[in-house]
Amino acid sequence: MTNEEIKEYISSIAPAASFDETGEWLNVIIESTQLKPTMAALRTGKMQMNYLFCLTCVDFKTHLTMVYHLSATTHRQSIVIKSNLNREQAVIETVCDIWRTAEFLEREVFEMFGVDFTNHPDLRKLILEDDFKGYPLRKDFEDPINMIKL
Amino acid sequence: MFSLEGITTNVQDWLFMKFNPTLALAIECVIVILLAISLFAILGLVLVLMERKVAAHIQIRLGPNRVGPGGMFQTVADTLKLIMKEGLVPDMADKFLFNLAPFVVMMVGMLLLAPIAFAKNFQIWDINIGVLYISSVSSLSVIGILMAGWASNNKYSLLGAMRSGAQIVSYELSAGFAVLTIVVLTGSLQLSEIVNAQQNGWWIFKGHIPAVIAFVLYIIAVTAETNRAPFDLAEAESELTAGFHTEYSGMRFALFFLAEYINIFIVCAIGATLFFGGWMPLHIGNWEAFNHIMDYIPSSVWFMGKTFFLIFLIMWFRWTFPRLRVDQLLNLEWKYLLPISLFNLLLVAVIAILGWHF
Amino acid sequence: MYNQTEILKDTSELGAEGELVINMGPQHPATHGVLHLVVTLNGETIKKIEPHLGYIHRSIEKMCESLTYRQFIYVTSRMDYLSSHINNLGCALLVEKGMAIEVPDRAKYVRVILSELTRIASHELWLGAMAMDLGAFTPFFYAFREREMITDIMEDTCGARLTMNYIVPGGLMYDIHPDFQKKVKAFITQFKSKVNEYEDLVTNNVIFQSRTKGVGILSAEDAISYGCTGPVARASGVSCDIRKIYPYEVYDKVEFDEVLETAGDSFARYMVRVKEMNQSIRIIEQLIDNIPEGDFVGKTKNVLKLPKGEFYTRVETARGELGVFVVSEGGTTPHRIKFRSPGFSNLSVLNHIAAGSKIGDLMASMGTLDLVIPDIDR
Amino acid sequence: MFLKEYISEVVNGVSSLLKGMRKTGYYFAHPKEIITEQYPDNRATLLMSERFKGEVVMPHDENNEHACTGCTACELACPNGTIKVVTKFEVSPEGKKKKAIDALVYRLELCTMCNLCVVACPSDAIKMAPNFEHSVFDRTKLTKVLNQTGSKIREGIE
Repeated sequence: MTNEEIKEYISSIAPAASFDETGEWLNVIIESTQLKPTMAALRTGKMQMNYLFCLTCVDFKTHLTMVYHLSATTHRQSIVIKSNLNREQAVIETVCDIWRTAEFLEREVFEMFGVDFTNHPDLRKLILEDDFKGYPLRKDFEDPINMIKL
Repeated sequence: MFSLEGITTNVQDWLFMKFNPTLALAIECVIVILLAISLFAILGLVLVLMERKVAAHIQIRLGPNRVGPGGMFQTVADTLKLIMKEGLVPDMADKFLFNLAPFVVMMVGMLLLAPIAFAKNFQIWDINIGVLYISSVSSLSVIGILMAGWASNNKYSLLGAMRSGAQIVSYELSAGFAVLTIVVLTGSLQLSEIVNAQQNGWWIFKGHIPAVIAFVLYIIAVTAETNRAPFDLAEAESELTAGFHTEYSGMRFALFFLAEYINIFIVCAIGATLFFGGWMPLHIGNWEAFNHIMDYIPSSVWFMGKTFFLIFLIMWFRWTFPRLRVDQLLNLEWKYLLPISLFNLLLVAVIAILGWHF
Repeated sequence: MYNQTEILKDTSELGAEGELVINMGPQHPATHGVLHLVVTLNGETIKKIEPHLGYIHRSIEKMCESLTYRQFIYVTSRMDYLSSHINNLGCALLVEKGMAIEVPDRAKYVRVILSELTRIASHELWLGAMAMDLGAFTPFFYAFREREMITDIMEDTCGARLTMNYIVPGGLMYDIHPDFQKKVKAFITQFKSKVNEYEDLVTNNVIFQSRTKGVGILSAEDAISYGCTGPVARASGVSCDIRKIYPYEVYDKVEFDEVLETAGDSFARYMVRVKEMNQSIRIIEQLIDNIPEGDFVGKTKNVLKLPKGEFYTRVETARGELGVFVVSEGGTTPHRIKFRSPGFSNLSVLNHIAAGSKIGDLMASMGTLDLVIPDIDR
Repeated sequence: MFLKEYISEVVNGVSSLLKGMRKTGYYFAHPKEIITEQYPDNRATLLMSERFKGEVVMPHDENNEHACTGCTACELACPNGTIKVVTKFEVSPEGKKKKAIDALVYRLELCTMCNLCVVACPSDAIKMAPNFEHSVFDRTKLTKVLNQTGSKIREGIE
């Protein structure tokens, strides 16, 4: 499928989606509320994106961006889905019922960035201790004891 | 010629000459107990060193080589370390049972020493039901292990102990059947008679293929009974850290460790007695000259040589094979070893009745 | 201090009636590091496994945000320390891709040879450790004998045995050792003569086969859904070798087969790794005599600045697909860096494949997942 | 039929086990295959690769001169803050002021042996040495000053 076809296809599911083709792959930026239906359609629809190979979050100081790298083991075409979140109230729906690998990756993002995944079956801290305060991978995280500035 | 028989007779004669019979008997008891304990200690040191050396050479290593010449005193140093270590008792453990368990395991080992013929006429107690005695007493050791596992108040220990219980109880059967084949061939439960019956050839040669099968079954079953790899599920350090002795340290751990090696020694000694003629030298048919030369080697050397050969075999197993899973372990016993040993017993009975053995 | 009733109350909250909750790790002989598994048992049968991570989390992703593009490569050696060279390569590829740096052919060849040597070394260590998990101690030492030859080659050429840091953006840090080719050939001869030992001791052993066959079965759909890569996914029949799909360096010039098995059990994962070692030998044999003469490092600027944008590269480490995702704001340091580590995804499948089996099977399943804890924690 | 399968299963299993035992038995009986290196005893014959990255050293020649200009390239290249260059101004006989190093402080306990400082050095003043026996009883001993006392920069190095 060419990029144009993919654009058309995604626009038919999420009309508000915007596209960015400057990078290696097609980037799709969609509203956080529309993420779940788009993802479900990408997985089960004609794209058959069955392989979520990277799920992460980026802190742009003004907002957080969830980044999903999707690919398919059949046609090997990759696209990047992005969704901007509010820093203070980062809520997005989970995709771990679509791709099982998202369960652990979302738990990691949850503790490192403070993104709340609704409907996640087991949203607990995975790496940090349970009483850890703050979100270490955010840019404004400060830890005067353990962080050494050179 | 050096003979242990002469020494024991001399000692007994001297004691009975000097003291009244009761006192002499008491002194003999004390001597025997001291001998048994020192045998335990020496065997522990030697066998641990042997295990480490065998393991090292199989694994293209050198093994202990720093303490003493060739690492000879490594185990002595280890023992010293273990004695000096603090013996911790877990907070919530059942203290009485926790402390008792290693001694129960040791005690079983000591009891089993009694009927073993170490050399010609050198036996603590030539009981006429020797084989029965051995098989009944050896099954007691599972109580010590269960006790240790339960009293430690540790989940790993409990799992290990339960595994060990299932394992020892089931492998007792095929070990018993393997022993029975020899009893059928000999027609006696007395160990001295079993040895004497092998004067003109060991049972493993005289008993045709069934005796060989019985020997293989015996070795497999006793490897399992002594909780050695590939049947070391009770300890299984990659699964249960250390199994039933996870919580033990210091001297109590050393006792468990020692008991493991003593048990190996004992089962190998019994195996050597039953299948390889105990202290009996290697005699072949009517090669008179050859048999005469063999007679010059002291009987205790024969016995120890055979026993250590079997011990080496068991160590060789340990350092070659992966561990079985717990259900496969029971499968092996109930689906393979037990049917084969039953069939084998039948075969031996036929051979014995028809007198087909040499 | 706890008193008895308190402890009893605590355990009653942990599991239902008849359940036994044990902590495997952080210090446990089979978890190879500080992995902490909370295992819920019913007798010997596993009901649930919950991994608790983070005992050696060093926040490499955060650290890299304050390191320049030359410096951050060395930190990645500490992630998956058994394939550190391939981690370094992935990062260097990203910088080269972002800045369009030309890499000389000589560097490309040497990078591939070293990557494959690293892969063999990693699989050798895994083979020994996995046999040890199943209770066979001896193969560990035989495997280490061959691995030692590789670490010696690494020491000669890269100057370190484990955390090489031999790759710089644009090529190699310095030229290969004069004895490099000779030593690699000696290793290939030794490896070929000794590889049948593993067959006698491990592969054909009836106990090993019964311990691993049909244990920890992972279907192809689940492997993809859980994001499994590397030998774990290939044992389930999922073609996922980055070297074949997205060839980097000179992998498109060499002939080798992507090893695929269909059974998806522990034995298939074992076989994939053993066969992969032979394929790696095949790759090395094709390249070792043909290393072109020339520069070992291309021309680069003194200060590396990645243009604004997002970059993603992936390489095939010994454990699977390592993805490096960098968000650059145009400065000398990355704005955000994310390592998509293969071990993290492979670990997440553990509960799925081991639940319902025996404790002994957990060792077989976990052993064949080939977990390296620093790779998971990062 | 069942019996045939059963027997062949037993025979195959036992023969596979015996094959393994033959292999381990071979190694047991051949002590020549032992690969143990008895480390502290073989110090005299132990060959370390000349590239082995053990610690950073600064070579001095027979006149106690080194090649470090104090340009702090190594300090900038180091990812961990291992190296600290302390500079001073030397006054030459002609009265010209010249920048030179006072001390190149190297903290071994922070060093990860990544070799980036050596690569960054424009005058090849520092290099990696194949020493690996670094243990000391006091951690402060790991902080070293690489230039020797009274050393100065070699002529002709800018």
